[in-house]
Amino acid sequence: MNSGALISEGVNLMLLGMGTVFVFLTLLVIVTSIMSSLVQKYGAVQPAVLKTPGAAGQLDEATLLAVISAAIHAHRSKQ
Amino acid sequence: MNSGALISEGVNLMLLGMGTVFVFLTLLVIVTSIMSSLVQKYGAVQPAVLKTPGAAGQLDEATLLAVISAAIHAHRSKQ
Amino acid sequence: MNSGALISEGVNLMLLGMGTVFVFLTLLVIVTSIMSSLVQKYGAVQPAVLKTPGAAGQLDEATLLAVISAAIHAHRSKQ
Amino acid sequence: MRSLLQLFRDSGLYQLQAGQLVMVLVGLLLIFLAIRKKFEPLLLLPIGMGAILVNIPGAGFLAEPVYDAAGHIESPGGLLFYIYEAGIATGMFPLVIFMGVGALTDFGPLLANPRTLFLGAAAQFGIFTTVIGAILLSDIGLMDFSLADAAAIGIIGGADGPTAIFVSTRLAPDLLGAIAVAAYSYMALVPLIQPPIMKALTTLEERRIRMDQLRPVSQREKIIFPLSLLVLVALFLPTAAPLLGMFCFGNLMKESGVVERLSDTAQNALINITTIFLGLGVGSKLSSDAFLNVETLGILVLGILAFGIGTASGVLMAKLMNRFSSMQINPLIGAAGVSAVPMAARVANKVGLEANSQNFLLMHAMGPNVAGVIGSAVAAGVMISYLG
Amino acid sequence: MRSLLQLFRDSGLYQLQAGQLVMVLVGLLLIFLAIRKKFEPLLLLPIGMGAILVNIPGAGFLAEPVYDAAGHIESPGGLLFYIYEAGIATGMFPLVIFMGVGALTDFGPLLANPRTLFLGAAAQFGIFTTVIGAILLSDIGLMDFSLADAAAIGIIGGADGPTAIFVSTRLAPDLLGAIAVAAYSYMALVPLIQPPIMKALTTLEERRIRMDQLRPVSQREKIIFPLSLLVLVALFLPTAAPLLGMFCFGNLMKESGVVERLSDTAQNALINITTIFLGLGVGSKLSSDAFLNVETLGILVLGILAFGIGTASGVLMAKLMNRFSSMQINPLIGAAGVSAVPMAARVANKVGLEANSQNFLLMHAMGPNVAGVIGSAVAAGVMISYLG
Amino acid sequence: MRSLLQLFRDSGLYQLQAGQLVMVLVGLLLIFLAIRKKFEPLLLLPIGMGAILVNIPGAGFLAEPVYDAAGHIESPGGLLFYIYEAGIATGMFPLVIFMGVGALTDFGPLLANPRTLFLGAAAQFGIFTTVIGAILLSDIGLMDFSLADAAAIGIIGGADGPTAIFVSTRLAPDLLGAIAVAAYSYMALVPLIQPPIMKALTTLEERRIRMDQLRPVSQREKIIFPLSLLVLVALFLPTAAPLLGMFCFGNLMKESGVVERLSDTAQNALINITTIFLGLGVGSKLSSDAFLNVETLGILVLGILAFGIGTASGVLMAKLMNRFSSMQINPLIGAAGVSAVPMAARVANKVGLEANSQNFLLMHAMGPNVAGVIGSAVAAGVMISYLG
Ligand code: NA
Ligand code: NA
Ligand code: NA
Repeated sequence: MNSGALISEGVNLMLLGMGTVFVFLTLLVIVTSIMSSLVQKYGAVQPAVLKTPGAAGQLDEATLLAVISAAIHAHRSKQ
Repeated sequence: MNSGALISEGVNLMLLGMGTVFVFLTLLVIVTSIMSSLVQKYGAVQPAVLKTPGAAGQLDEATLLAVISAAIHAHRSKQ
Repeated sequence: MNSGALISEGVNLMLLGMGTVFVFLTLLVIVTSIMSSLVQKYGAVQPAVLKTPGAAGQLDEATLLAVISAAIHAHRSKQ
Repeated sequence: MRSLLQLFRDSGLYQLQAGQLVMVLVGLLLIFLAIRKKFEPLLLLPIGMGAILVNIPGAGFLAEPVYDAAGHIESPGGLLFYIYEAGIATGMFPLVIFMGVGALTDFGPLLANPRTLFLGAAAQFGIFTTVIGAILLSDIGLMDFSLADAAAIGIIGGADGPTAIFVSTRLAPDLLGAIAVAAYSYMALVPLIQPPIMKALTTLEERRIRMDQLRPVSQREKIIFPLSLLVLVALFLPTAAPLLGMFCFGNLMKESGVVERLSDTAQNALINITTIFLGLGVGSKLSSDAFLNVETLGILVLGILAFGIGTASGVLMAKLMNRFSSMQINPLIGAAGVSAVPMAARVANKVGLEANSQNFLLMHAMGPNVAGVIGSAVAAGVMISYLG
Repeated sequence: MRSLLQLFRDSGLYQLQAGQLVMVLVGLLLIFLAIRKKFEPLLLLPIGMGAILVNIPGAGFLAEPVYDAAGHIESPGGLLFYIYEAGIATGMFPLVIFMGVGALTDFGPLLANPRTLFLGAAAQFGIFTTVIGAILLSDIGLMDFSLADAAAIGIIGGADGPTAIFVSTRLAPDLLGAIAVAAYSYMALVPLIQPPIMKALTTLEERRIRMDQLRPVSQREKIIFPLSLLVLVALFLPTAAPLLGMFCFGNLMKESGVVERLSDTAQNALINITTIFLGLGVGSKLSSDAFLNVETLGILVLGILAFGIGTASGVLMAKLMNRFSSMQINPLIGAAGVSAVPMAARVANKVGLEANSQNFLLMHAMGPNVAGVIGSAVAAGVMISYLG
Repeated sequence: MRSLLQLFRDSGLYQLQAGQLVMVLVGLLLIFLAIRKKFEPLLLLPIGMGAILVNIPGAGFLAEPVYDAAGHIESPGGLLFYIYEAGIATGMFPLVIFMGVGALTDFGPLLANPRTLFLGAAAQFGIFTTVIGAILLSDIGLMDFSLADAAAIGIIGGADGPTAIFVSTRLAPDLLGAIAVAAYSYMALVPLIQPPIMKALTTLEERRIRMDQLRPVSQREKIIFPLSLLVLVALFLPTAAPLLGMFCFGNLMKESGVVERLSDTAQNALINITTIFLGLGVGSKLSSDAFLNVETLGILVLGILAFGIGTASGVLMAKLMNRFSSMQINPLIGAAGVSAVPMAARVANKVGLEANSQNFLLMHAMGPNVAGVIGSAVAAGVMISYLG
């Protein structure tokens, strides 16, 4: 392509690139801050969340099956 | 294939599979038991079996050549 | 090829091979000896050679660029 | 402008479909179970990550490489494409891992009490009943499994990851993802699945049975055993040779004591590297089309069935053997015959201690435990020979 | 006689061309810098060795294999051919190394002060100005760079080896050698390139700014962060998923704490093995035709420009942020936004100590430092999406 | 019924041929020698295992993969097929191992007394006389060796495993199995083969010769040496560059001291992983047709001849050098010139102590020992250049 076009392409790439970098990292700042505040707020209950392996396990097995069946249902209904 | 055939195939596979598993592991039980008893009986002579590296080595080199020549002869005569 | 030729080829290979091995290792003896004597002679100045990282670095960056430009110039002029 | 559009078209949001979103959530669930619940994290963490990566629209992790006429790469393939094709489709990774497992296995308890091999044999019953179950499910039209599919699903009952993955690559590659996830999830759930069955099938007296101290096993026996096993495989079940051959090789490296540096590498660097890539590669089979269908539910249900039946048949076999032998076996160790090394053996020990706080069954349970590994590899060999 | 001639014809002397001789010297120079000056020796030593080997006439390190009709190897290919084709052309090696880097990275400082991500973003400005620079150079006819070439050159400013190599394999394979050499050389020169710029753009008062102690970061935050980053990448920038996905995977293995053996292998055996072969493979691109041309000079000049601008924009961004926030940032840590982990952070700390011997900025600089890794991976994603 | 037949047809018994049975026994013998007699166990154990696996009828370890039209795997290949094709046919494994050997080698003793390089040169005489021997054997019609075969057989006299394997892959792939087995077996038998020859060719006085303490060698010499060697190879013998290049690279990583983590991995994880697969791959060449023929006997006989002549010429060279130099050399260290590192050096030391219990030759013998490695790599280069 002619040089003019090439340069404008370059400028294009720069605007697009720096724009994306800033938008993306800004998003990351927001998400991270929210995440951290949530963890710090509810982090205290963590011990409570921990269950006896047994109970925990049963729960998870249930969850596992439940989540996946739900997922499948949701998916099939979409089709 | 039609469902009936499929089921009978499955039963077939089950009989064959469990049969093989049991026959094979029974064989393994027998072989292992024999091996163990032999090792425990003749295990004592082990020290005696150990030779000075030199002697051992000469022996093995001989063995190595002997066995292989024998093998080759046996093999060639078969062809 | 007929056996005579094969044998002479073999002799050829032997002369060539042993010749190369000796010539090459002789060269290596010479190069190594020279290298060692040089290192032992100028090894003492080593500390002096070591510069402050900063200085050293600047020097190297310069060297790097210099050497490579020189190299390229030499190369292109050859073509 | 054009370029912004381009970027937006490349963006996940634009391309994302419900199925992929769901699979990303499934991947996150697996990672959650691996980290928080310690569900076989060595496998489920990489598998979950692979599931997420492969479902990122436009990331091209499964892209196939394009070559020009001269055979040079024009556009390179995706990471997971290379991992799957080179390591899993070829069967290399499961075999290398099996070698490492062999180098980590101690056959001592099995050699001290070879009869426990029968327990490892009985527990494979779960595999084959599950095959029938899978066939029936497709017979009543609920699902659609071929005989090969059914066999691959059954092997979940082997409670042995590499074996299940190896058989799946041979018999039912499309089900690989679901089968591997089921196998490892249920191996992690052994402490929940087995105890009720074990208790239901045994009396308190039986659970209290004491077993005599195991005899010490000489190193020479440990060296000769893998070789004997290998010869038997060579003579009678060559289709099981890849799995059991590598297993024996690994074990021989360990027991021979003359190649410590190789044995050590097989147990660490090599098995770890392979596990990372195996997990990612297995996860790459968790695409929405392959995983989000009713068959997956069937696999999950059949898998737990297989575990349960395997556990039961192991226990019942032990009780049967007690009928015909004076030397009593605590039936709890029969449950360890499903393998799931070493979790199942620990479970047997735990349940035993509940019945008698002085009765330590762990070492006794290790025998059927490793026997179960051999048993399911043999079953795998039969299936491959029958259907491969 | 014939044979002597044959041997002589095979000998290097007979075949050696000036270019190859020069490249052997360049290889020796890189090795010298690696050993004596500690210039990123982990990469420059293997790269230098690869450069020497590939330029030995008649050694055939890049020979392509010849296959017979049946597809069997008739004459095997060269070592570096296989390494390059299997590991670099496919992009495998940079991605595996990025996984290892992830397993070696601690996001704690970044999580304690997320705003430092903006510094990592600003520093990427060096990348894109360099792209313009490269285009101008070919515009005035001095050199001949396509837009893709320009982009690959710009990424040198990312100060991140694997990213630069990965982008080059995608956008400008022919420039890979020069770009990698420039990237690693300048990463080694960070202690020389950055301080003057940092001092020129800051007042003594600014360099003396004290930053408050970072808050402790919980393990749970460290576990959730890579997953959040991964989800964001999946949603908004899939073309960055290969790099950042593997990076997050490695970091998750480390922080999860449930797969120590995998994390340990990823940080040691695996990354070391890959580094050895990556270095050799990159060196194999240092053939005289590919390296001994004016473009290489351009790349070297543009590369240092990219580093400089990246440093400057990081510092200026920090000053800008101080305008709008009460919580002051020492602008020196902005320079760490170019990544070059951990060297750039050490430099910021060092320059800070010169201004105030009680002011330790190291931990504060680690935030923008790792942010820079993410930033340049994002920039790489944009370029691949725009030009790939 | 059909299925039972199927299983029986698949069974080893049904398919087993005498040749395969014999080879399984040969494999077991190699494993026995490796474990009980400590015959180079690092190689002979995996080789023996590979020999057993490849001779299991119906196990398909050498099966070639079948691809469908779209280029996807229809039926996967066998484990040993992939290992051999990817690692041995390409020459990758021997070269990677040679790099590791380089990282394990200390050139100090050689640098302290460079003249010992002549001993390493002389010992290669065994290689070339063996070539003549092989040719004569086929000349009298006893066997059928081409010139290339003869060369590959001769290299057994190099007493250097990776070199022998590398040359075989290039010149005589069909003989690879027998050559590798012979090379490693005789390296293990060095303590038996050498002493009688050494004593027969030396007087007690000569064996008692004391050599002066070696001078200390600076790290800088150790760093420059591999680079000098590499440059000489580049200039005069490029066909030896793959072997010696990787050897120098490994040694440079070790001596440079700036890449410990790479050097450590090259000496451990990487060389161990490669050794496991190299052994299996070499063993896969031990099929009955390839091994059970009179040529194998010839290779075994010629191999030991090569070792003997190499030992003798090393000793005689030392005596010759003593004629022309005041600085006396104990001729026993000449025997170490065949390499077989470090066994041959230990043997020289042992025989020396028998003659004079105060005369420690070990360090002096390490010089010719490593020189022998270089010598046989040079010889390999000549052969490949002459015949390749
Ligand atoms: Na099992
Ligand atoms: Na960066
Ligand atoms: Na040698």
